[in-house]
Amino acid sequence: MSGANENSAIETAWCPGCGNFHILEALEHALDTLGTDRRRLVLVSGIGQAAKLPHYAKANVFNGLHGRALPAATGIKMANKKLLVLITSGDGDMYGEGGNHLVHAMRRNIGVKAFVHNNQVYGLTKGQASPTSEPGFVTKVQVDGVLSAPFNPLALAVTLGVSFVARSSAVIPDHLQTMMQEAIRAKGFALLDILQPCVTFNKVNTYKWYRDRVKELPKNHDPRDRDQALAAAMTWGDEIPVGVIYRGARPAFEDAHPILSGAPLVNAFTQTPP
Amino acid sequence: MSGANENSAIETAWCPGCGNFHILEALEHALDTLGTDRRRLVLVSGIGQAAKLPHYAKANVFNGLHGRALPAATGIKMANKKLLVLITSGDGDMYGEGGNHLVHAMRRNIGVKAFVHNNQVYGLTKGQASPTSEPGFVTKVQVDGVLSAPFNPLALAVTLGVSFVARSSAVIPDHLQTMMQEAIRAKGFALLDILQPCVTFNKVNTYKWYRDRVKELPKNHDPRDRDQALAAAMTWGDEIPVGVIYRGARPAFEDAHPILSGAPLVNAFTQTPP
Amino acid sequence: MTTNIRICGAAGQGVQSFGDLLARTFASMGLHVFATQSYLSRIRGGINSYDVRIGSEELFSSARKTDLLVALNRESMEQEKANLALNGVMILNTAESGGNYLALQMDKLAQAAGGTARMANSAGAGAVVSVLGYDLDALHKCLTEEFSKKGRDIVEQNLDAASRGYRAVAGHEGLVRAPKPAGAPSTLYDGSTAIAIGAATAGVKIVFSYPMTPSSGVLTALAGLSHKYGMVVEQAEDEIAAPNLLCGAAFAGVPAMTTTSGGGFALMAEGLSLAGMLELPIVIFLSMRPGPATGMPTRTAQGDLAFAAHAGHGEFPKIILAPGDLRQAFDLTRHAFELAHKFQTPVILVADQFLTDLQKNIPALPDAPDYINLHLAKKSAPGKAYERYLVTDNGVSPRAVPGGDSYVVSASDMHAEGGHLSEDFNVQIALQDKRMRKITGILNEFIKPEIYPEPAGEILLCWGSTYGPCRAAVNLLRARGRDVCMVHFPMVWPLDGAALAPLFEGRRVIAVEGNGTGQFALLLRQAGALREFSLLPRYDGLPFTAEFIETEVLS
Amino acid sequence: MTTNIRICGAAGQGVQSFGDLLARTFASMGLHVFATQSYLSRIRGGINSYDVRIGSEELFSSARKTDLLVALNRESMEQEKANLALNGVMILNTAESGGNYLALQMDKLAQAAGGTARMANSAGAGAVVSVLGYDLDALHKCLTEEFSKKGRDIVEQNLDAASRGYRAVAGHEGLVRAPKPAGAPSTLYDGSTAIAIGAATAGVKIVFSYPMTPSSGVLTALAGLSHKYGMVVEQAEDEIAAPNLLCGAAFAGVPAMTTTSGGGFALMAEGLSLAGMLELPIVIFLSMRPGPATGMPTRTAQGDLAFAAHAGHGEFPKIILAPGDLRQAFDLTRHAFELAHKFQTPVILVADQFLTDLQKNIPALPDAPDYINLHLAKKSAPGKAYERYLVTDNGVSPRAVPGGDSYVVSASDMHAEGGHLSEDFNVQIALQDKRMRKITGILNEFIKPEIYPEPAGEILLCWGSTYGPCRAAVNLLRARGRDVCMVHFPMVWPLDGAALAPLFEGRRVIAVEGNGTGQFALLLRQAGALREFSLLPRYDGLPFTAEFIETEVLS
Ligand SMILES: Cc1ncc(C[n+]2csc(CCOP(=O)(O)OP(=O)(O)O)c2C)c(N)n1
Ligand SMILES: Cc1ncc(C[n+]2csc(CCOP(=O)(O)OP(=O)(O)O)c2C)c(N)n1
Ligand code: SF4
Ligand code: SF4
Ligand SMILES: [Mg+2]
Ligand SMILES: [Mg+2]
Repeated sequence: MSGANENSAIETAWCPGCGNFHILEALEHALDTLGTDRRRLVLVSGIGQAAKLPHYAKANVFNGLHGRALPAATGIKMANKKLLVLITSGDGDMYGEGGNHLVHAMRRNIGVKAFVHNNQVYGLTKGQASPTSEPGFVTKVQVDGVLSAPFNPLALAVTLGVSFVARSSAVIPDHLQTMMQEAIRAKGFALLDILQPCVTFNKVNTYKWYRDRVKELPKNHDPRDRDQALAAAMTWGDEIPVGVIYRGARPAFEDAHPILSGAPLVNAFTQTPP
Repeated sequence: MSGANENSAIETAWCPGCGNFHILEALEHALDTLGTDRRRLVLVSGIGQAAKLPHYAKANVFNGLHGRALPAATGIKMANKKLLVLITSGDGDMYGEGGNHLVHAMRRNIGVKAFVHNNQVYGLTKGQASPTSEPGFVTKVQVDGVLSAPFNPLALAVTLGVSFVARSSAVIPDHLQTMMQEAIRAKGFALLDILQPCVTFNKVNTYKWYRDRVKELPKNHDPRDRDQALAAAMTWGDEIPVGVIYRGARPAFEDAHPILSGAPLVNAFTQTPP
Repeated sequence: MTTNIRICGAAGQGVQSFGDLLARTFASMGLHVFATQSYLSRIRGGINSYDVRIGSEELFSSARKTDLLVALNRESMEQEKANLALNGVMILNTAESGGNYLALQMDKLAQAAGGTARMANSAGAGAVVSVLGYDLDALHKCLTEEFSKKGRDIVEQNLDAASRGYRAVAGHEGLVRAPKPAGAPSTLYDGSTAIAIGAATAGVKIVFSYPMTPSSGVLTALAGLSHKYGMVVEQAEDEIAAPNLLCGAAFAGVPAMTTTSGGGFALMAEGLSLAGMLELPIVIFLSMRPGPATGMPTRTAQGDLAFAAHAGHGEFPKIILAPGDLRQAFDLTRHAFELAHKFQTPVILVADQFLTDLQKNIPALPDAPDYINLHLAKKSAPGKAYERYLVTDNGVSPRAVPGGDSYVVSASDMHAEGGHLSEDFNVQIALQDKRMRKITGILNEFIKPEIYPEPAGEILLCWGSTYGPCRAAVNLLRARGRDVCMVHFPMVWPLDGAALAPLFEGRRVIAVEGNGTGQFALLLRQAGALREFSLLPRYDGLPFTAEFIETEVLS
Repeated sequence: MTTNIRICGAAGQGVQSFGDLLARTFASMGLHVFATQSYLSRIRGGINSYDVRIGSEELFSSARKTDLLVALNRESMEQEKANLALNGVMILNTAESGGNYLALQMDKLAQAAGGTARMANSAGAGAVVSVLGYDLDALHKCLTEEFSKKGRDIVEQNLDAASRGYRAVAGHEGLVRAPKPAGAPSTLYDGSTAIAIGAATAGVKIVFSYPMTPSSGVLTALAGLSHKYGMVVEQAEDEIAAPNLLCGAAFAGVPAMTTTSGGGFALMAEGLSLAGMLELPIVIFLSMRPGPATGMPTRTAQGDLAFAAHAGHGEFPKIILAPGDLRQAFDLTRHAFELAHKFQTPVILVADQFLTDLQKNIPALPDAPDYINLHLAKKSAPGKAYERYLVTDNGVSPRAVPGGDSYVVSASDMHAEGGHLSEDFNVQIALQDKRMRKITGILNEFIKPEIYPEPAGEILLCWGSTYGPCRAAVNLLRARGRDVCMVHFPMVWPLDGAALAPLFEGRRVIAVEGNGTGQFALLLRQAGALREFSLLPRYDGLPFTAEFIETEVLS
């Protein structure tokens, strides 16, 4: 493998016990199971603990700015739609700083897979609330606890008719791997919200907390039914449904677009990049 | 009225026949009906045709940057919660450039009233698509028509449990006035999406188009019922429901916040500003 | 000789299409055309105007005074008549004759021709060519071309309306002295189109912009060309997204650009720094208008240069090009992509409302695709791992794109040569030095300023769009015996102070700038190229004219 | 005399709380303390370190070498032992004795005291004071204070752990020479806290920030003080929101601030321009780290000054303050609010990781509320309409806030004196001139640079946080007979070139800057204050030290 960069040689900088390890492992298994050509895989992220993941996998890496994984991924996919463009980034990154991009990437339904490590906290910056933190969550900045309602990315995705909307968790790695595979197989935009324990800064949503609550969607859940999907997306409490919540019927941006639906744009310059 | 600035003397810069005139009129009526003390009213906007409205009303005016009406309004409300802080701005402003602020202002449920002139187009910049443009809408930039799904602000608001969520239109001015009054009376964040004909750049969603479609919500619609609300928010087609879609139960940010719930912050400096 | 025709009226009255029609007509006649617009930030009402200046030699500036004023409503006539030249003539769109103007009921004439009020422009244009002493042929030809797609009837009605306008001012033929056709090129461009063609032929395949006056002309022109050149032109959700999307596209091997104005550019500063760090070739087109904040959306300015030069946190190489005329707009747009790819760093192409809206007839721009060199790496040496950020002498590392043999790794955090995160202090120094070494290479390719007509004791120092007005002003001043020349910079960043200093040594420098502080002169001083200068500023939102500069220099 | 103690270990091992404890202990003894941190952008693992330098006189710089190294793991000892001073001593947290270090099983000692492994720091600190030849009293007092809220048991266990640590190194008392207590103030601050107290006492009531290292310390400190001072400390959804929210708060009459670092600041550039246009007093705290892009999140730099000085499109007055030490951090934070309100324009307060994390004992900062003057307008003259943007000689207009007698109208578009939209060219000139006239007033209040100890033939030119290291370096260099002084600028923008030029005339200037280009020196040159300078840069992410500067100057 001439000139290849063995990323997996890089030492991980996560805390022992962090949920991110399970996500990384599930991703590697999912990619291996699918037989993904790693040369055609681009892992995109912003900044955060989750966002370090691309450095630990075997893949091309675009590790951009905090909150801006989505536009970067969109640019990559537009430029070369033959690439598998997969985002692995944090809840702060994707739902906070990057919130507007999320809305509009989902409106486009561009064929990018977004795996959001939702630990309900800002890990890298040492424990402030994230957009999905539980109301009442106390931190050094939220000294009186979080007052705002948690953001519901899945419900938003359903209202926008996104191709693939699912939830899983680092505490159920096999399920997570399956969801990843499904997300990668789906056309169009895929949002996979991954509940992830942060053992250092989130003492509320622990492994146990998630394990006690995650529950697979019933067999008869119809991901093509928007109302059922919305109901599932809005369920959060003693039970948190995991699985494929919604499958929208809209075409992927790259298939619907009159220019993009032709040859990959990059072909105009190079048929076989080095 | 010493030192007052008679804003209404300013000449309007809208096209004859523009839906904005009806919105301005409805607003004036609503404020008069409520007996609003105009000295305590701040009209906030971003940039766009809609965003010029504050200059034509009798009020304090904060006409800020494109897309940034919400943070400015939030700052004003935080500083002096005794003020009635009311945003009148465009769909591009509030749902496009300002999308992230909308999500997070609604998460806070801060007591700001957002009246969005939704003409489904960028007026001031001469007719590009907005986040709510119909799929297929052709413009000089969207030469092949809009491919993205329209953003649904009302559904998002419902998923976030916002205090007041409603839709009306410039084509039904009386209804609009009532909705404005209700929005102003409600505590917490109010989102009022106002369907507005743009006679110059939107030849699809015309007066007639809206008139043919808007339909008051049934008497038995329960705005306290989240599922009903979501269903109403997601209805768009031959019939477009107007009325109070949702009334969330969350407290206003300024009431829930331990410091803000005390005296207005501005009182620390001046009891009676000049 | 030159003649200036000004069309004025309310927004929505068709000032722009009227002016366009005249500009095309005159160009097709072989007259030299220089057409500029002045409009308000509103869709209807107010007073807009459109100047079509024609001459027997190439023109470089608009004129202050109007030889022929065509007012579409009385209000605009009242405002504009103060600018009428001695012997100037006014045409007013009205039924009431009896003032010091020619009354012309344009919409009535159009209706009489069987057409709609929309054809009023054709009638008005007919009157204009008559008063200027031209015949109807060229106008008729232009109208035929313009409306041929709409069918024979529409064409005929327009031709008839033009003829009726022509006849309506019978007796006043040639009332306004006008230049003779002079073999000027018939191809008329505006700045926006020149830039769009430059980008499209250079190989840009992704355009991602949020609309913002006065940059939207380029965006619209690119959208119009998207099928011809196979470009994806997508509207951004906001300006923050734009440079990040461009970085993604460039990472994957496709030239991409965005278009914006000051406020939008401000939102791109972080992404600009990202392109510097990831060493990605992206091009930002910045069309300036007066700031701060929303400022004057439809006016012109050169007030964002200092910001652009220093925009983005941290230190990284960046190139700023600022074309002076339409051909340069085309050339430098292409060059922007060339330099961005050669040095793997962001390029900002700076223009303003004046240049993007400016219309001139120039020799046809080559519009066949002629892609720039992407400078992609050849296959990496066998056995040697590919390193995206290999430290090299000139600071430029071999750039591969994903999808090939090698993994491509890019990180916005400090990284080692392979692209992966590093927090090693020596790596930081090595990589920072590597990036900054590119500046030497860039300076080697610095585009020399144009000295016009020849070195002189006094220098009108200018950059970007003021080229034309300054050049014309130099002619005016030299005609008065002044020992003055123009020094115009089409490339304004980075600057090599030592190399440029001799240009100014012992000379009096007047910085002609569309801002209040002399931003470019200050950059030169910062670089050590210049010490003293006097400032000839303009920041009311209007473009410089040769006469304005002449007056200020002489005063 | 001075002694440098360095604690090192992996992130998550408690390096910071260990260092904190020592710093407080030494301060309470009346020793002069200068404590700095060096950490990685990760939560666990890697190698972090914490230097506590103590002296019998006030300290201004950290030391390169370590007299006493306490390593919490072997890996960090291996890395750090190269920095051990001659006669330096190492303590390693291990069971295995037998190297050239003192073995100390800190967690075992803590457990023996009946406590948890978390009390290991107390045991370690006990050993440290013993090796330095101090007694246990001060440490015991500090531990008692720290843990009193957690109950008697916890206090006792900590005291016991400390005693056990003390005894564990019996026989090595005083092995490392250490200064005698010297009556230094017992109040220890870090830069973040000094800034937070400055802001809170000045009257800031709204803090709106998105977390970003190394600015989050100030945010966290302000959150901790929010109840005491009645402040709303709210996390922003992004940095773009921040200046806009601040403008809203200021418009409504409440002092507000945000905290950020380079990347976040870049996202604020448009909002900064808004504050300039609306003439609103907002304060942005910018804590620098190395860029471009994400750069080195936990390291220090002075690389964003040129960007900050020119940030925002268009031209508007802006003030940049850059404190040099902890007291100045407090004072200039207050001053930032004063100037912002006096001149109704944005102020950027610039520091960096070095200064915000720096701990020193200084006389207690006055922490009672002492609100700055908001300079609000008195009632407007009867009968005369209030105009928010009245054109005045000094450019400052009477500022009223909504809720009173007058409507307050502010628009980001070009506006007339009343605040409403205007597209009149003369109004544009008048209002732009009015805004820019404020710069004269600001320059009248320019804070004179500090010359230390007295003018000399050679100048170490510095600004902001390099104050301490430069000052100490000057002492080292003068001790070697060098005719050198420090010129330190706590206010760096705007600059009056003519007024400052005499400072440098005929002197050799060495610009000591935490960036690679000499950004401040270039600003001075741009202003016309300075021509030639040589650059002593540092951009590896580490702070300057006196010794580093000394070596570079002499080399
Ligand atoms: C523009 C900008 N703002 C702020 C930061 C600082 N920052 C880095 S990561 C982060 C949040 C991380 O939270 P999340 O995305 O949830 O990732 P996690 O660490 O929890 O995996 C922040 C605020 C930054 N790097 N850039
Ligand atoms: C940062 C920034 N980007 C872009 C613009 C240009 N701009 C002004 S208004 C506008 C869109 C207006 O659309 P909308 O908000 O729907 O208002 P409308 O004119 O339709 O009422 C745009 C893109 C701007 N002023 N600032
Ligand atoms: S801080 Fe939390 S998210 Fe980050 S590595 Fe540690 S456990 Fe994981
Ligand atoms: S362009 Fe449209 S929205 Fe704007 S004033 Fe005209 S009709 Fe109204
Ligand atoms: Mg997180
Ligand atoms: Mg609109």
